[in-house]
Amino acid sequence: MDDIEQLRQVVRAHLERDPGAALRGGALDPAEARRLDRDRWRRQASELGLPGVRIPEEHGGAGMGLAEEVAVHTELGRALDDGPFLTTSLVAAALVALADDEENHGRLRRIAAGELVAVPVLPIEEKFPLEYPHAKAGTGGDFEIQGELPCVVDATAADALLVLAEHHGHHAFFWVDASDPGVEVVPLATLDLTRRMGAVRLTGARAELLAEDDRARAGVAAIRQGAILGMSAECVGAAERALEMAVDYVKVRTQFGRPIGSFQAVKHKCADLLVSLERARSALSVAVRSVRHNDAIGRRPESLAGLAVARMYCGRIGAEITREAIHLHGGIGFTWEHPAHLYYRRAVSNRQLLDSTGQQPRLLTASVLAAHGEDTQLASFYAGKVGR
Amino acid sequence: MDDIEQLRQVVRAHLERDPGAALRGGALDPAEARRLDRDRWRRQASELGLPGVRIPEEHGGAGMGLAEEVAVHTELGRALDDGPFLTTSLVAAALVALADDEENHGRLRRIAAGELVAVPVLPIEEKFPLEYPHAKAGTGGDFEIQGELPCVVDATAADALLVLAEHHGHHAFFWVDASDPGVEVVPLATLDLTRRMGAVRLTGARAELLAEDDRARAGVAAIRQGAILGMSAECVGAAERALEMAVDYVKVRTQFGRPIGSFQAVKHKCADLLVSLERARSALSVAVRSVRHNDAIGRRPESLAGLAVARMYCGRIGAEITREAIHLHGGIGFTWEHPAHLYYRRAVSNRQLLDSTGQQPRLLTASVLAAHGEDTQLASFYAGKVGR
Amino acid sequence: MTTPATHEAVASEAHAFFAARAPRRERRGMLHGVGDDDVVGVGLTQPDDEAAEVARAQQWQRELFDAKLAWLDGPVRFGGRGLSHDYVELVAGIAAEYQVPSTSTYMVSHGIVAPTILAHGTEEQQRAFLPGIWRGDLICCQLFSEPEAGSDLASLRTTAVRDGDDWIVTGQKVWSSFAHVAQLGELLVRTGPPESRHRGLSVFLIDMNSPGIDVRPLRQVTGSEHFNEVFLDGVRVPDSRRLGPVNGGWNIAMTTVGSERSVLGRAHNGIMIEPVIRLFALARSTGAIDDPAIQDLLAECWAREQVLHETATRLRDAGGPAPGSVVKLMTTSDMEYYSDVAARLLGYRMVADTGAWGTYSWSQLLLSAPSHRIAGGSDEIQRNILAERVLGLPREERPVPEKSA
Amino acid sequence: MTTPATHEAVASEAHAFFAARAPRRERRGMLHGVGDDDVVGVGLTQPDDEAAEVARAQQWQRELFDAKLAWLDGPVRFGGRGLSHDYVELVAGIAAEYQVPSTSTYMVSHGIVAPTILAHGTEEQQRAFLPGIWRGDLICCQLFSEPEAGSDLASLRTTAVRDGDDWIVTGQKVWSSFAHVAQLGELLVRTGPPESRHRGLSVFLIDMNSPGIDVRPLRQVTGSEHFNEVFLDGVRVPDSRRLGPVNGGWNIAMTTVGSERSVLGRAHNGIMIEPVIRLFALARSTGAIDDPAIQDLLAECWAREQVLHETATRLRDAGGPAPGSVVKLMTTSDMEYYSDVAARLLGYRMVADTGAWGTYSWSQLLLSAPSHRIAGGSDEIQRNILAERVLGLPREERPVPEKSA
Repeated sequence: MDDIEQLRQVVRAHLERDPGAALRGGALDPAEARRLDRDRWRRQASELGLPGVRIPEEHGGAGMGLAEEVAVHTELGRALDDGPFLTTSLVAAALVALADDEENHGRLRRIAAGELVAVPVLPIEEKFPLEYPHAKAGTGGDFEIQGELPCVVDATAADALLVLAEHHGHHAFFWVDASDPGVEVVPLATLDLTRRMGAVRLTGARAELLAEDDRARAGVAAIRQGAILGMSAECVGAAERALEMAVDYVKVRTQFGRPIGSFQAVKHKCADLLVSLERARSALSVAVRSVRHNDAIGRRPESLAGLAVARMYCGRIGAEITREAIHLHGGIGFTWEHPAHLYYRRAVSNRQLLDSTGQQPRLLTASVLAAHGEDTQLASFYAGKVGR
Repeated sequence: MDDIEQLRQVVRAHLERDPGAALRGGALDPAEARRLDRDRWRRQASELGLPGVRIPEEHGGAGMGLAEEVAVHTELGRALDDGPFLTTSLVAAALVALADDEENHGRLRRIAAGELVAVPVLPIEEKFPLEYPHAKAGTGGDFEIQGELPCVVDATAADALLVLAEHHGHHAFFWVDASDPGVEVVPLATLDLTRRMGAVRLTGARAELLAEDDRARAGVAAIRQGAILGMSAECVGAAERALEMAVDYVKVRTQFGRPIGSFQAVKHKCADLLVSLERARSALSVAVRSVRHNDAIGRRPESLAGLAVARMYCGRIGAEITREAIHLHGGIGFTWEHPAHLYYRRAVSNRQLLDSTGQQPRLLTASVLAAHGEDTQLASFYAGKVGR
Repeated sequence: MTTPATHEAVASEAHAFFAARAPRRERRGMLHGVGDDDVVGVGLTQPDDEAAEVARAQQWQRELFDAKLAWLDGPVRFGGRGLSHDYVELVAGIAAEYQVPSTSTYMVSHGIVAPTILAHGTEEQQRAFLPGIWRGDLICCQLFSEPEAGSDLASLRTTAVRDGDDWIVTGQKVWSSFAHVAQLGELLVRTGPPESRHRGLSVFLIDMNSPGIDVRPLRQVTGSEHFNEVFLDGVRVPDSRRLGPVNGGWNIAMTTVGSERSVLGRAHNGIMIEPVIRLFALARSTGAIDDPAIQDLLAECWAREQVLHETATRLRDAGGPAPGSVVKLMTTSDMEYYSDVAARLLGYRMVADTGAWGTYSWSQLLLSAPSHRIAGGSDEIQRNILAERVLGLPREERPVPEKSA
Repeated sequence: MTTPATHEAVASEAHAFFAARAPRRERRGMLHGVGDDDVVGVGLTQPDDEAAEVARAQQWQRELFDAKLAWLDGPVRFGGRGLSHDYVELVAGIAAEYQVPSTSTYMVSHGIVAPTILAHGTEEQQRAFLPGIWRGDLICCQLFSEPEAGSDLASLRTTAVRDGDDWIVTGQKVWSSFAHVAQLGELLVRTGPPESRHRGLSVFLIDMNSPGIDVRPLRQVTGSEHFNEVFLDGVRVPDSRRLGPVNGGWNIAMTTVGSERSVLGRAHNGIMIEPVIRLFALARSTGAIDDPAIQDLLAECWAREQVLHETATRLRDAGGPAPGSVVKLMTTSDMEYYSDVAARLLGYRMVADTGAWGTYSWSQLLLSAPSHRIAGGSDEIQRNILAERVLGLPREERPVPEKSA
C-alpha cells in the first residue's frame, strides 16, 4: 500500500468512527446537517490534523502535498462529510499565497487547530454573470464592503469571510469577521443536503485588505484550483462508495430465486459503472498532474486543459454513478431513509458547480487550440481567458 | 391488415423474388451494384407499377398517396434496393408540380413505364456551401448550363437530369438530356455500396427551361420533402430488417451451450433497439403527418419541424440499429460477404445526407420558437429560412 | 344520451363547461416567471395541503362526471359516454386550456384500477365500483409490491385464507401511491400454496377503511410522502370483492400493470408539467437560447416529446404486444434527458433555493426521475418483456423451475 | 550492455538513431490536407502493396533490433535491453516524431505472442523464438477463434492428437490477423476429450509454412483483407513446440488475450492515427470550429484521449485484475465517439469519395470501429470479466456444468 492509500485508510477509519450527519444511521434531518458540529470539526483537527493538511508545519499544519490533499477530499466525498474542509482548506491555501505576515500565520494556526472556520467568497468561474462586491476605504485603515452573494458554501458556519471585491477597478482580497453587523447570512435549502450554503449580504461590512493585484490573483488561482480539485475528488469518492454499496446490495438482494447481481443486465451495468469510475479517477489524476506541472512553470490555472477534464468528467460521472446506484437499489433506493440519494445530491451539486456556466468544454477546446499555436478567432477570443 | 401493410407485403414479395445486387447471395461486387439493371427496373415498373406510385393515373401511374409512397421507400430500404426509385420518384413529383403540359405528361408516362430514368440535380439543403450551376440563353429557345456538382445520386444511370440552376439571379428548373455532349458524369466510390453516385460536370449542356420562380420553388419543395421522407423511410426499413436479421441470428447462434439470444445482455440490447426503432417509426409518421397538414394549408416544407424530427431521428437511429446489428452478428457481421454492413452503409449514408450540414436541430428549435411567436434574435435570424 | 356525438359538438360542450367554471389559462407560450414553478406534478404535494387538494379534486371530478365529461370512452350504463378514445384526448386538451383543478389524485383510480375492473369485473362489481370511481367518490390504490417481491411479483407472500364467505388477509405491501387517501385498494395476494408463484395469486378489491389496515407514508428522496407501506393484519374481505377466479389473479395483475405503464406515455398525465416548453422558456430567460449547443439540446427535447406521444398513440392503435413497455422505457429516458438539459441550463442555479422562479424547482424532476425507472416495473423488467414477448427471444433461465407460463 | 541507462541518454540515443534514418515529421499541429489521409492504420493495407510494406517493416525492425531500440523492456539475453516499461513509451514517442516505417505488421508478434512466450515458454523456446520475433524475422499470428467458438473459446474443436514425438492438428481457425504473412502461429487446440472445455486445451507454436496449413483471407466490411481463415489438415507439430503443459493451455491463452486487450489502450498502437488532433484540424478546415456545439464535441474527444492513456498507465502500474478489459471498453467507446464526431463534421462529405483530402477517409474508421468491439473478446465478454473478477458478482449460470474454474 502506498502512502496515499495509507492516508486514505486512516482518514476513512476516523470518519467511520466519527461520521457526519449523513451516515449516522436513520433519516437525515436537513436542519441538523445545516448546523456545523464544531466539536466534531475540532476532533477532526486534533485527531486527524484535517484542516491543516497543507498548512506548513511551522504554522501548525501537516505540510503535506497536493496529492495528499486530494486524497483527503476523496475520502470526505466517500463519507459525505458535512464539515467545512472544502472551504476552509481553500482559505488556508489562499492565505499561504496572499501574505506572509504574523496576522496570517495566526489565522493559519487557528484554522489548523479547528478553531477558525473561514470561507472564501468568490465565484468559481472567472466569467460569472454576477457583480463582485465593492470595497471602499472606511475609517482607521479599514475598508467597508457592499454587495450580495446569493449562494456561498459554508457561509452559515463561517467565523470569517475571505471576500474578493472590486477596489479601485481591481480585484482585492479582504478579510471580514462574520460577526460584523454589516454581515448578514441567510441559510438556504440546498440540493446537496450535506453541504450548507447561505446567501451573504454585506452592507458596509468592516474589512481588512489582505492583497491586491498580482498577489490577489495568486490567491484567486489557489482557491479556484483547490475548489476544482476538491469537488472533483469528492465526486470520485462519492461515486466510488455509491458503486460499492450498490454492488454489495445486488449480491444479497434476491429476486426470482437468485441474487439480482447474477443477472447479466445488472452485472453489465455495474461493469459499465466501473469503467466510468476509472474514467473519473483518471480525469482527476490528469488534473492533479497538470496542476503539478503548472506549479513548476508558473502558468495560470485557468489555462489548464487538465483541470477542465476533471471538471467535465468527475462531476458528470459522479452524477451518473450515484444515480445508477439509486436505481440498482430498487425501491429502497428512492426512500429518504436510504443514503443513496445523498450521494447523488452531492455529486450533482458538485457537477453543477464544477461547470456552473456550461463553458468548460469549449474553453478546453480553445486552450488546446492555443497550445497548438492556432490563432483562430476562437483561440484569440478566449485568449484572455485561457492564457497560455 | 390495413391497405398500407398490404402494399408493403406486395412490394416485399416482389423484391424477394427479384432482389437487387445486395441480396442476391454471395459477396457484393460494388462495380456490379453501380450499374443499373434496366431490365429489373422495367420489371418493377410492369409488375409492380413502382416508378409511377404517385404519378396520376391519367399519366400512366398508380395515383397513390403520400403514405403509400413512404411505404414503398420503407420496403426498398428493407431490401437495400439499388434501383433509381428515390431519384426518379422525386423528378416525377417535381414534374407534376412544375408544368402541366403534354411534354411533361409524356415524361411522366415514360417514367411510370420504367423507360426514363431521370435524376434531380440540386442540394438537399437550402443553405449549402456549394454554388448552383448557371444557365444562360442559348440557340433556338434552349439554354446552356455550366456548373459542377460533386456528388449526385443516380447520376451515372440517368437518361435525363432535372437541374436547378441560377438564371437571371433566380432559381429555375431545366431539363437536360444526359447524353448531351455537355454532360460529363464520373462515377464515385460510395460509402453506401447500393447507392450509385456520380460527379456531374455541365459544360454548356443544352437545357430546356421547365419552370421559374414560384413554380420552381414548388418543385424544389416537392423534391426536398420527397427526398427527406424517402431517405428517412429507407432508414426505417433498413433498420427494421437489420434488427430482424440480428434477432433471428441470436436465436440460433449458440455459445456457452445456449443461444446467445438467451443472454440478458443480448436480450436487453435487442429490446433497446426495438425501442429505438419505434422512435424512428414515430419520427417518420410525425413527418408524414406534418407534411399532410402542411399540404392543406400551403406552408413551405422547410418550416416543418416534423420533417426535422424525421431527419434527426431516422438517420441517427437507422445508423445505430444497423451498427448494433453488425455487433450482434459477432465475427461474421464484419465480413464483406455478410450483408450486415450494407444496411449500416445505407443508414449512415442517408443520415449524412438527411442532416448534411448538422443544422437540423437548431433549425428545429428556431421553428418551434417561431411557431410560438417568439421574436428573439434566433427566431428572426432564421425567419427567412424557416418561414411560418 | 344516445344523440350522435361529433368532435365539434363535444368540443364546444367542453369549452362551455370549463369556461363557466374556470378562467382560461393564459397561453403560456414561452413565459418564464409566471404562475407555479413546479415541474413535477404527481407525488409532490406535501401533507399540509393534501386534504384540501383532495377535496378540491373530488368536487371537481363530481361536476365533470355529472356533466358526462369525466369518462368519455366509458360504457353508458356505468356513467360513461360510450365514445371512442380520441374524445378523451380532445377533452383533456381543452381542459388544459383552463385553470381547472388538478385531478392527479385519480391517476391510479382512473388510469389503472378502473380499466382493470372494466376488463375483469363481474357486471355487479362494475356497477358497484365504476360509477363511484369515475364520480370521484372512490379514490383507489394498488397493493401489489412487497418488500421481498419487487421485480419478482410472483414471489409475493401476503396471503388470503378462506374463512366462510370471507377471506382473511395478512401481510405487507409497499410503494402504494395514494393508499393514505384511498377508499378502495386493488390487492394482489397469495391464495395458493407458498411455492405456487404466479399460479396461486388472486385479486381483491378491498375497502381501505377495513379494520386491520395500517397505512404508513414513506418519505421519498424528493422529501414528499407519496408512497406508502400498507400493513394488513387479519383483514377480512368478503368473497364478493374477489376480482376474477381464485388463483387466477396473475392475468388480472398484468392488465393492471400494463395500464400503469401506458399512463406514463399520455400527454397531460400530470407527471411532468409541460417540461419541454418550460425548458425553451428557461433557455430564453437565461439567454442560453443564443447558444447553438443549447439549441441542439432543445431540439432533441422537442423531438422526444413529439415522438413519445406519437408512439403512445400509434402503438395503442396498432394493438400489438406490450406497448406500455416501449412507452415506459421512452418516458424514463426522456425524463432523464429533460432533467439533464435543465441542469445544463441552470448550472449553479440548481444547487440551492435562492428563491429565483423556476430554477431550484427543476431539482425535483432530477430527484424524482430515478423512481420512475423502478415504479411500475423496472427498466430491466420492461426490456425482458420486450425481448421475450415482442422479439421472441428465449426466456431467462430460472433456477426455480416453473411448469408453465 | 550493462552501462546504467538514463532517460536522457536513451532519448538522445533514439533521436540520433531516427534522425540518421528518417526525416523529422513536420509537427503536424492542426494541419489539414498534408500527407497521407488514412485515419485507420492496422488492417487497412490492401494486398497490392502489402508485400512491399512487410519488407520495409522487416528491414526497419532489424535495424531497430540491432541498435537495441526494438525491445527496451526485454531481457538482455534474448536481445532486449532490460529497462523498465516507461522507456518503451519514451522511445515510441520519439519515433512518432520521425517519418519512420510503420511496424504495425508486428502488432500481434510483439504485443501479444512475444509476451506469452516470455511468460510461459521454456528457456529453450524463449531463446529459439524471442530474438527472431523481436528482430522481425518471425511475424506471428494468433490461432484461437473458430467459427463455432468465438466468445466461448473453451468450446473450440480443433484437435491435436499425439503421434510419437509429434502432434497431428486438424480443424479450422478464423479471424486470424497477419496469418497470411506470418511464419509463427500461436495455436490453441483441444488435446483433451471433446467435452473437456477449458481443461482440455493446449498451446503450440506452429510453423505457418507446415504442410497442411491453408490460409484464406477474409474480406472485411472495410474492403481490406486483414483477417484470415486458417484450415489445418493433419498438420504435424513437434512436441517441442508445445507451450506449457498438455491440457494446461487455458491460462496461457488468457495471458495472450489479456495482452491483446492492453495493446488497444497504448498510445502509438497504430490502430488509429492521431484521431483527435485530426478532428480538430478537420473542424478548422471546414470552419466548424467556430460552432460552440462542435467545440464541445472536440473537447470531449480530447478529454477521452487523455483519460484513456492515463487509465492505461494507471491500471498497468496498479497491477489490479483485468486492466485490459477496462481499457478495451474505453477504446471501443472512444472509437465510436470519434467516428460519430467525424461524421458530424463531414456531413455530406462522407458519402462518396470525391477526392477531397481527409474526408471520405474517415469512413474507414466508421466501418472498422464495430470490429474492435468483437475482436479480442467482445464488449460483453469484457463486462462479464469486470463484473465477475473485479466486482465479485456471481458468475453466469451455465447450462453446461463445470466442475472448477
